[in-house]
Amino acid sequence: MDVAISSADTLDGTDIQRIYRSLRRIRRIEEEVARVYPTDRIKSPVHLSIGQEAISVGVIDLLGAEDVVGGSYRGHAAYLAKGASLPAMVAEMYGKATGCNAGKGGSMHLIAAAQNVIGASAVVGTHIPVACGHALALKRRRSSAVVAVFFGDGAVEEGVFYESLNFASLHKLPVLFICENNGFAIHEPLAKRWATDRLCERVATFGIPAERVADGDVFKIRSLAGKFIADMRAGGGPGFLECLTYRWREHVGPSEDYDAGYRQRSDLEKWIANDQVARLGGMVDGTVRAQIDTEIEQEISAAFAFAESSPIPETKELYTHVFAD
Amino acid sequence: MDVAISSADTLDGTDIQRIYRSLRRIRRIEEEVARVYPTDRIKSPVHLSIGQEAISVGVIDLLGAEDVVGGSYRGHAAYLAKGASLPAMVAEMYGKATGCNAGKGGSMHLIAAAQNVIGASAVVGTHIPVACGHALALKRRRSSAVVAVFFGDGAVEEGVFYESLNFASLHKLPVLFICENNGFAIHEPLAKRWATDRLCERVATFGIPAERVADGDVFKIRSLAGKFIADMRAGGGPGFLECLTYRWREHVGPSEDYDAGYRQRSDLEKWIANDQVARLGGMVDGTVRAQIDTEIEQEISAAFAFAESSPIPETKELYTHVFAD
Amino acid sequence: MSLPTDGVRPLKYVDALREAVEQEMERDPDVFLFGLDVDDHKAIQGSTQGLLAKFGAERVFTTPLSEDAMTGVAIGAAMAGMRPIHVHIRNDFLMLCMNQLVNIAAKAHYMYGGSVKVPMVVRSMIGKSWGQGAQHSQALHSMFMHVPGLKVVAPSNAHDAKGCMITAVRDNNPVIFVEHRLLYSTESAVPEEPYTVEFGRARLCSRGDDVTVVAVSNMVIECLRAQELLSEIGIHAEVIDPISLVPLDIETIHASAMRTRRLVVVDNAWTCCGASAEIVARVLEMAGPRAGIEVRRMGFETTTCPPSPWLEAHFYPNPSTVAKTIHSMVRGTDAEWEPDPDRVRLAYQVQFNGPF
Amino acid sequence: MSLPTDGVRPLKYVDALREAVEQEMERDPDVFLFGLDVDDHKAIQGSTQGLLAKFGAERVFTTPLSEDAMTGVAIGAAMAGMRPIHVHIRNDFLMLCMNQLVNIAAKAHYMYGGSVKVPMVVRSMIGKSWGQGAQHSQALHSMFMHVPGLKVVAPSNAHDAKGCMITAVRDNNPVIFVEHRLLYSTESAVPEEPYTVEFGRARLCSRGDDVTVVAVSNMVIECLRAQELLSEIGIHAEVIDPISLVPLDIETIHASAMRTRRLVVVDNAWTCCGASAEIVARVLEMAGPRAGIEVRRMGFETTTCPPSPWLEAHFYPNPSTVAKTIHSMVRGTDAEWEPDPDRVRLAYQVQFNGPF
Ligand SMILES: Cc1ncc(C[n+]2csc(CCOP(=O)(O)OP(=O)(O)O)c2C)c(N)n1
Ligand SMILES: Cc1ncc(C[n+]2csc(CCOP(=O)(O)OP(=O)(O)O)c2C)c(N)n1
Ligand SMILES: [Mg+2]
Ligand SMILES: [Mg+2]
Repeated sequence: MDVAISSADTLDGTDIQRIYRSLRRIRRIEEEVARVYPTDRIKSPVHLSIGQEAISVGVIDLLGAEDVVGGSYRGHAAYLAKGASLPAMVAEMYGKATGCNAGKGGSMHLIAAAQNVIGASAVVGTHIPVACGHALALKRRRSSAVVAVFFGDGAVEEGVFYESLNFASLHKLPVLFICENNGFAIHEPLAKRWATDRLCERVATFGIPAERVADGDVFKIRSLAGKFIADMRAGGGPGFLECLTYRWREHVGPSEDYDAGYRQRSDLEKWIANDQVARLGGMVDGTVRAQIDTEIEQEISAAFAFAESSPIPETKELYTHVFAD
Repeated sequence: MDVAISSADTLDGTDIQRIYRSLRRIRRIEEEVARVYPTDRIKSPVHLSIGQEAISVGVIDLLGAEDVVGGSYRGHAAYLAKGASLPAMVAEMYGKATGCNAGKGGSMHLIAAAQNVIGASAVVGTHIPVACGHALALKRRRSSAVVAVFFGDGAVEEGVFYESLNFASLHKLPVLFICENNGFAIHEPLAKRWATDRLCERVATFGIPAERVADGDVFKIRSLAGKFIADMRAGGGPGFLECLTYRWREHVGPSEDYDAGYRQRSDLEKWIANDQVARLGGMVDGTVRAQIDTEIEQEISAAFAFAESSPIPETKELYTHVFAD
Repeated sequence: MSLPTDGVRPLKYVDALREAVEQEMERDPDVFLFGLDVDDHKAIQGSTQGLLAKFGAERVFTTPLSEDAMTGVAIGAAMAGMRPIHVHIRNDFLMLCMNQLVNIAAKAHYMYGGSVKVPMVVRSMIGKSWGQGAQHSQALHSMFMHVPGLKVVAPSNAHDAKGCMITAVRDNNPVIFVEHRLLYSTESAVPEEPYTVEFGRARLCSRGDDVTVVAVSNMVIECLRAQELLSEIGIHAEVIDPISLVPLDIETIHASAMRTRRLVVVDNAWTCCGASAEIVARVLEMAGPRAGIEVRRMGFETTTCPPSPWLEAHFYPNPSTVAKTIHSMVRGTDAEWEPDPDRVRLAYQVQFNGPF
Repeated sequence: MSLPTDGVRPLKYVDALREAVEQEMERDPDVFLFGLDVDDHKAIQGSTQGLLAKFGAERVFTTPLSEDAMTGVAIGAAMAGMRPIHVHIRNDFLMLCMNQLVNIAAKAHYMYGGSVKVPMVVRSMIGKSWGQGAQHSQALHSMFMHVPGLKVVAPSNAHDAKGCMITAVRDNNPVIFVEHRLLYSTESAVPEEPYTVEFGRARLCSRGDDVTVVAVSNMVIECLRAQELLSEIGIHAEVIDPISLVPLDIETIHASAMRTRRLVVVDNAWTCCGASAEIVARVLEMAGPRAGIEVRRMGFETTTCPPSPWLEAHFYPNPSTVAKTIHSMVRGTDAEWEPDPDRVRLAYQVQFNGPF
C-alpha cells in the first residue's frame, strides 16, 4: 500500500512503519526516562525531546550510515533516530562505564562515533560550527555524505550561528541546518528574544535555500530534507530547515510545567491534536503496530536493565582521556 | 545659492562649504600623517581614512553635540568629523601625554568624551555592541540623542554584529549602523569572505531599514543618514547604511600598495574620478575655498607642532588608570 | 569593613544577593539588571525574584542568547554612566564573552586615558553535581584575575554576598562576581540595611596555629568542615576567606602563613595557573627563602569534570581530603589518619539533585 | 628530543615555521592550513609563504572574520580525522574563540569518553612595540594552561619552532602554539629534514650555579642577554627554556632550583595566575619548606600595555631589569649595580618598527 503524502512524495507501507517505529520508540524512551527520573538512578539533567521527535525522525530517515548527525543537549531524538545504541545512552545517563561516553559525558553530550553521531554541546549553538567542520572534512575527502545539525530557536541568536552560515555557504559545505523552533529558550518566548521571525528569509540572504515547516508534519519535514540532501549529494551547498514544534515537558527534567505561567496548556493541546506519533500510528495496521510497540517496550526494558546492571566507572577513569595518545 | 542634490535634498552654500571643509580637512590631516609617518615621530600604526572620508562626514554632518559616535581602528575620519580635537589626536599618535587618550590608546582607540566620541576597538567589530550599550543608555534616559557606529565590511562577518542587530532592533535602540564597505579586509577581497553581498537585505530581516550607497556620494549618504536619524529621534528603531567605498592607501601605514597584486590601480582611478573632496571643492567659490584650505593647513601645522612640543608621559602614568577610583 | 548589627536576621545567600540588588536599584536609578532568564519565574534560582515586578521591564530584562554582544551592551551602557548587572547562569558561558571582558571592559579606563569608566557587575554561577559535567561545572575566575583592570570577588556566605554585591555595584570598574550554586541555600546573619564588604580585605574564619588554609568560594565551607574534623584531633587550622581575589589581601595570608609555617590553598577551580598558584607564589615571594613555609595547593583534579557521580566524587576537594592533606603536613606523611566517615558526611554539603 | 645534524643551516624562526608546515603538509594530506590572511602576499609575515602555490586553495585558505566559528570548524574537521592548523595573527584574538577552545576542543576527547580526538594546532602571534597597545600586545597563554586538555607550547628559537610545529601537527590533541613577533627574524641552526621537538622537555640554554632562570618565549632571548651581562661580573645564571608549558618539564626546573637555591621565572605575560605563578608554586610545593629557595617572578607590569614608547619601555622585563633583579638576589639588595647601558643596548632586540 502506497500512501500519498501532502508533500507529494510517495512512501510505501514499509516507510510508514519505519517512521512510526522511530517516532514511537523515541517517544517511549523519553517517557521512560521521565518515569525513572524521580528514582535518582539517572545521574544527569535531562532535556527531553517529547513532542519534537518528528524533526529528527523526518530528517534522519533519509540519511545513510555514512552521513553525520550533530545535535544539542536536547539531542536524545537525533541520537536515537540515527541508530545509535539505546543501552549505551541509558547507561550514559546512569553514569555507568558502559555509557556511550563512558560515563564522562552525560545526557547533554551523547556521542556514537560508529553511527556518525558526532556529539553535542551544552553551550547553546556552539556545536553548529563543529558540524560545519565535519562537513568540510567530508567535502575535502570527496565523500557524498552529508551532515545534519539540529539546534533550537535560541541557538540562532548566537553570533556563531551566522558565522557558520556564511562559511558553510561560501565553501558550499554539505550541511543541513535544522532549527527546532519550539518558541522558547527555557522559559523565555521568542518575542523577548527575536526582533522578527523572518529567519528563513534571513538565512536565504546567505545564499542558503531555506524552508519552514509550521505544522510539525513529519512527511513535509522528510520531503524537504530529502530535497536538500539530494542537492548536497550532488555538490550543492548547505540547506536550512526551520521546523516549528513544541516542547511538551519542562525545559529540563521529567515534568510538565503548565502551572508556571509562562505558557498555556491550550498551546500544548493544539500540538497534541497534531501529534505525529499518534498520526503515524493510525496509519499502521493494528497488528503490525502492536508488534512494533511490543518490540519497543522490550528494547527499552532491556536497555534500562543493561544500564542498571552495568558497572560504575573505575576511579582511575577520572584521569584517562584528558589527552589523547 | 542653493544647490539641488541628486538625493532631492536641498543644501545651501554654507552647508556645502561646511561639508567641503570637513572632507578636505580630514583628507589633508591624513595626508600629513602619511607624510610625517616615515620620520618615526608617529608611534602608532595608522589605518588611514583617505578615500573614505565622505562616509563619516556625510553621516556626522547631521549629528549634534549630544549625539554619539563610535568607530573602529580606522576611525580618524569619524573622530575628526565629530569635532574632536585635532591636536589631541596627533599628540596621541605621537605617544604624548597631551594625547586624547593620554598616550595610552594610540591611533586605534581615539576617544573624545566631551565630543561624545566613545572610542574604538582594534578587535574588528567588537565596538559595535558597545555602541548599542550607549544607545540603550540614551533611550533609558529619554534622550533624543542617537548613536552612529562605523565599521568595515570585515566586521559584518563577526557574530557579534548579528547579535547586536537583533538586540538593537528588539529594543528599538537609537543606533545607526554604518558599514564602510571598501571591499577588503586587509588584502582579502569580499569574494573570499562573503557568501553573498545581500547585506542590506539580510539586515532588513531584523526589522532594520537598510540602505546602500554604491557610489560614495556624500549627499546621498547624508540624506539617507538624515532620514534614519530623524526616525530614531522620533522613537524609531535602528537604521543601517552600507556605503561602498575604497581605501586608497595600504591597509595600515602611509603608502600605496598597488604593486602588491591583490588589487588594481584602475580601481583606485575610478574612485579618484569620483573623489568627493574634489567634487565638493569644485562646488565652493574659489576665494572661499582658498581661505578654507589655508585655515586647514594652519590648523594642521599647529596640531603637529603641538604634538611635537608636548611632553612625553611620565613613567608613573604606566600604572595609573588600571582601575578607576 | 562595615558590620552593622541592627536588623540582622538569618538570610540565605540567594536572598542576600537579591536584597543587595534590590537595595542598590532603589538607591540608584542607573542600576539595571539583565541577562538570560532574570525575569522568568525561576528568577535565577530566586536571586532575581520580585525585581521585575518592583522595577519594571526597562530595568529588569532578559536578553537573546547573545552573551558576547550583551556584554558589549553592558560595557557601553556603563561607559555612558549606567550601572549594569549582567547575569549569566553559568560561569562556563563567560567563555563566550571573553573578548568583551578582556579586550574592552578590562582596558577601557586605561586605554582611554582615564576619560571613561566601566562600572558593571558580571554575575555568574559555578555549577556542581547533578551530572552537569564538562561544560557546566567550571570555575574560571583565574582567567579574569590574570587581566589587569578586572576585579574578581567570590563571597562564600550570605553576609559577604550582600555586602560584596553592594560594593560591586558601586565600584567604578568591571567586577566579576563569582557565585557557587551550592552556596545559594546556605544561611548567615545578614543585616537588613545596605552595607558594603570592602574588597581586598580577607576574612579570618577560624583561628589556628598549625596551618593556614586559604579557601575560595564554596571551598570555605568545605575547609571549615575540615577544620572541625581536625580540631577534634588537636590540629588547629586558621581558615582564611580572601573574599575578593582581585584585589587580594595577601598581607593577611602572608602574616598567617609566617606564623603557622604551613599554607594550604584550596580553590574551587583547577590549580594550574589558578588562584592557588598565585597565592602560593605571592606568599613565598614575600616570605623569602628562610621562612620555611610548607605549601600545598588543592583544587579540581587536572581533568575534565565528569557527570558520573562515582567519578565526580573524586574531582573536588572535600572536607575529608582537605583534612587528610593537612594532617599529613602537620603530623607527617607516615601518620595514618582517616576522618570518621559519618562525621564527614555530616558536612553541610549533601548531594545536589538539581535543578540547575 | 631528536637533533639531527645533517643538512643543518641557519634559518629564521619565520622560515622554520613555514618549513615545518610545508613538510607536514607534504607528508600528510589531512593537514591543512587556514585562517585570515594565510594566503595573501604578506603570508603572515612570511610564515605561510609559498604554501598556497604549493598545496592549492583547498589546503591553504583564508577565512571570513569569524574566529569563533572558524575554531569550531577546525575542531569538527579534526574530529573527522583531519589535522587543521588555524592561524590567528594576534594572540589577543583568541579571546573571540575561547568558548570553542575551552568548552569544546579541550574537553572533546574526555567528554566523549575517548571516542574522538581533536588534533589541531592554533597558531597565534604575540605583538610588541610599534604602538600597538592594549589589544595587540597580550600574551594569554596562562588561560590555556589553566584548562586540562590543551597543550601549550612557546618555542623561543627557530630550531624549536620547527620541531615543535611538527610535533604539534602530529599530536592528537589541540595545541596552542604561541609565537612572538619579535622572534620571527631570529636565526638558529635548523636541520633541513623534518624532526620533532618533544613536548615536556625543557632546554638548558646556559649552565650556572648562582640562579635558575626560567624564561618563556621571547624572554629566553632577553634572559640570555641578562645572563651575559651577569657573567661579566661573575654571576652565573642557569637559563632554562621550558619550550612547552603544558606539558611542563618541572623536574628539570626543580632540580636546577634545588641546586642554585634561587629561582627567577621571567614570563612574557602578566604574572598574576600566570605561567610564572604556576612554575614558582609547583617548584616550591615539590621542594618542601626546608629547601630555602628564593623566588622571584617577572613579567608584564600589572597594567594595560600602552602604545607610547616611553611608557611601553617599562612594561616589559628586559635584559637590564632581569640582570638587576638577579644581581640583587645574589649579591643582596644593598649591592648597587647598573649594567653598562651600551652593552644592554647591544641586545638583539632593537626597537621594532612594524609592520604588524
Ligand atoms: C550559550 C548558552 N547560554 C545560555 C545557556 C542556558 N540555556 C540552556 S538551554 C537554554 C535554552 C536554549 O533554547 P533553544 O536553543 O531554543 O533550545 P531548546 O531548549 O528550546 O530546545 C539556555 C538559555 C546555555 N546552555 N548556553
Ligand atoms: C577580530 C579580528 N580579527 C582579525 C583582525 C586583524 N585585522 C585587522 S584590520 C582587519 C581588516 C578588517 O577589515 P574591515 O572590517 O573591512 O575594515 P577596513 O580595514 O577595511 O576598514 C583585520 C582582519 C582584527 N583586528 N580583529
Ligand atoms: Mg527553543
Ligand atoms: Mg574593509
